[in-house]
Amino acid sequence: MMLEIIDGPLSPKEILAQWYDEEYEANYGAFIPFVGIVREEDGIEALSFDIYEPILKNWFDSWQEKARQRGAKLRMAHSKGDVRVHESSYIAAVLSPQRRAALELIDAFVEDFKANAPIWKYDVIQGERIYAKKRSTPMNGAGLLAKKD
Amino acid sequence: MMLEIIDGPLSPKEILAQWYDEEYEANYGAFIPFVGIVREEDGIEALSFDIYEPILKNWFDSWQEKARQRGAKLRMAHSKGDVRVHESSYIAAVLSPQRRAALELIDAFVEDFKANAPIWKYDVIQGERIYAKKRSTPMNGAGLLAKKD
Amino acid sequence: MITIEFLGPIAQEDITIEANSLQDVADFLQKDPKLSPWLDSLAIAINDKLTDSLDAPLNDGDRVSLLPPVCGG
Amino acid sequence: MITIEFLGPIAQEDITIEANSLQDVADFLQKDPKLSPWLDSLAIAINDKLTDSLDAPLNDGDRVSLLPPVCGG
Repeated sequence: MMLEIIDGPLSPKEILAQWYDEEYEANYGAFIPFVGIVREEDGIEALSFDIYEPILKNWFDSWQEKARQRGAKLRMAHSKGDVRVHESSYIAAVLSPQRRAALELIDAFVEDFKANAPIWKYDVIQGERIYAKKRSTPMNGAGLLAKKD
Repeated sequence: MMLEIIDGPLSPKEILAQWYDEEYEANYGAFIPFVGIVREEDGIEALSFDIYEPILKNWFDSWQEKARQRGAKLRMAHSKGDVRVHESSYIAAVLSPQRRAALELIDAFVEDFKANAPIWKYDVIQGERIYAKKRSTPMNGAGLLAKKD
Repeated sequence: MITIEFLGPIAQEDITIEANSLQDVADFLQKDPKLSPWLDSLAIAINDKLTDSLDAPLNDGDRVSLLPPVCGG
Repeated sequence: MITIEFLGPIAQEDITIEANSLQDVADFLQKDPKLSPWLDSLAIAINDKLTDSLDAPLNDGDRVSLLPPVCGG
């Protein structure tokens, strides 16, 4: 599976090792993982995530196709549920024959992930789960139902 | 040591695991390694590298300072000597509180590395070590001694 | 009948209504004071496919999903 | 006396010459048919510090390093 949804925190060392083992003989010249780690800030104990998997899968598949057209490949793992500070909730990676394509793809993929992957984040503070509204972004095309005739 | 020179191929899984262990509690939100893997192409058996370490160290230190000014940190490992196809010769990584700075730094760092790190590459073909002249780039300021008065 | 599904942080059970297009869904939700403040920021999917047209036709049994602002990672 | 050091793929032993500036080193190397084709593409360091000025003064015991085109990674 190129897209993995995991209950609770990720295990970055195991995931990076597994991806490397599975890909290193495929003649990609560049392997760029992005590892997201929950920062300790604003008094949070953890972050918590909801994911809507059917649309996440469609979103990921369309990116995989973009990567494929450049001879590259994407992998991604994301947590659902709670992830404590200093644990990892998100790992994405690009594999590409060429350095330049790899650097461009990881940047574009991670930015579009933040803007359009159907994942909702909550701060966990004193056991309470609070939607991180201020840090959230309306997806592309949002606001359709607010339009008047 | 944030800059490691290693005889022969790197061990990416061990290096990534070690860096992760050493950094994950430092409250960086993003960890982006770039892993370079020797591609099988043009009949090469291996690549081989010469490194001039004093100037590499100066170059790396100046980048570390640029990263520090953005609250970020760089790490790098590179092989000297021979590295066979499908083995890794180069790993760089950025650690940063913020995603955007991390993505920008890894791109700029890796590109400047290719252009200005004092490392020379040779193709190893049938045991012979051939300078990869066509793929090499004159460093910033090159050509000084060709100038006439 | 179509089903309206509220994803992520919108604390709201599914609603089933008669609707022939997304415009009908919009008209319905704009009347609900608890839901109307969300509408500006919601993306819309029909049967798990995102759409950007209010004229999208709806058929009996369709599922309309409302996706509030996201923040993965 | 200063030492000229040839790094990477230039197959050439160190050379020791009298020179008061990089210009003297340039004049010397431009006369060597084996080395002159490299000059267009060489970066120059004095005592491991890269320099971009031919007027850089040289002192007795200095080491001038010549760095051909690079390709790490």
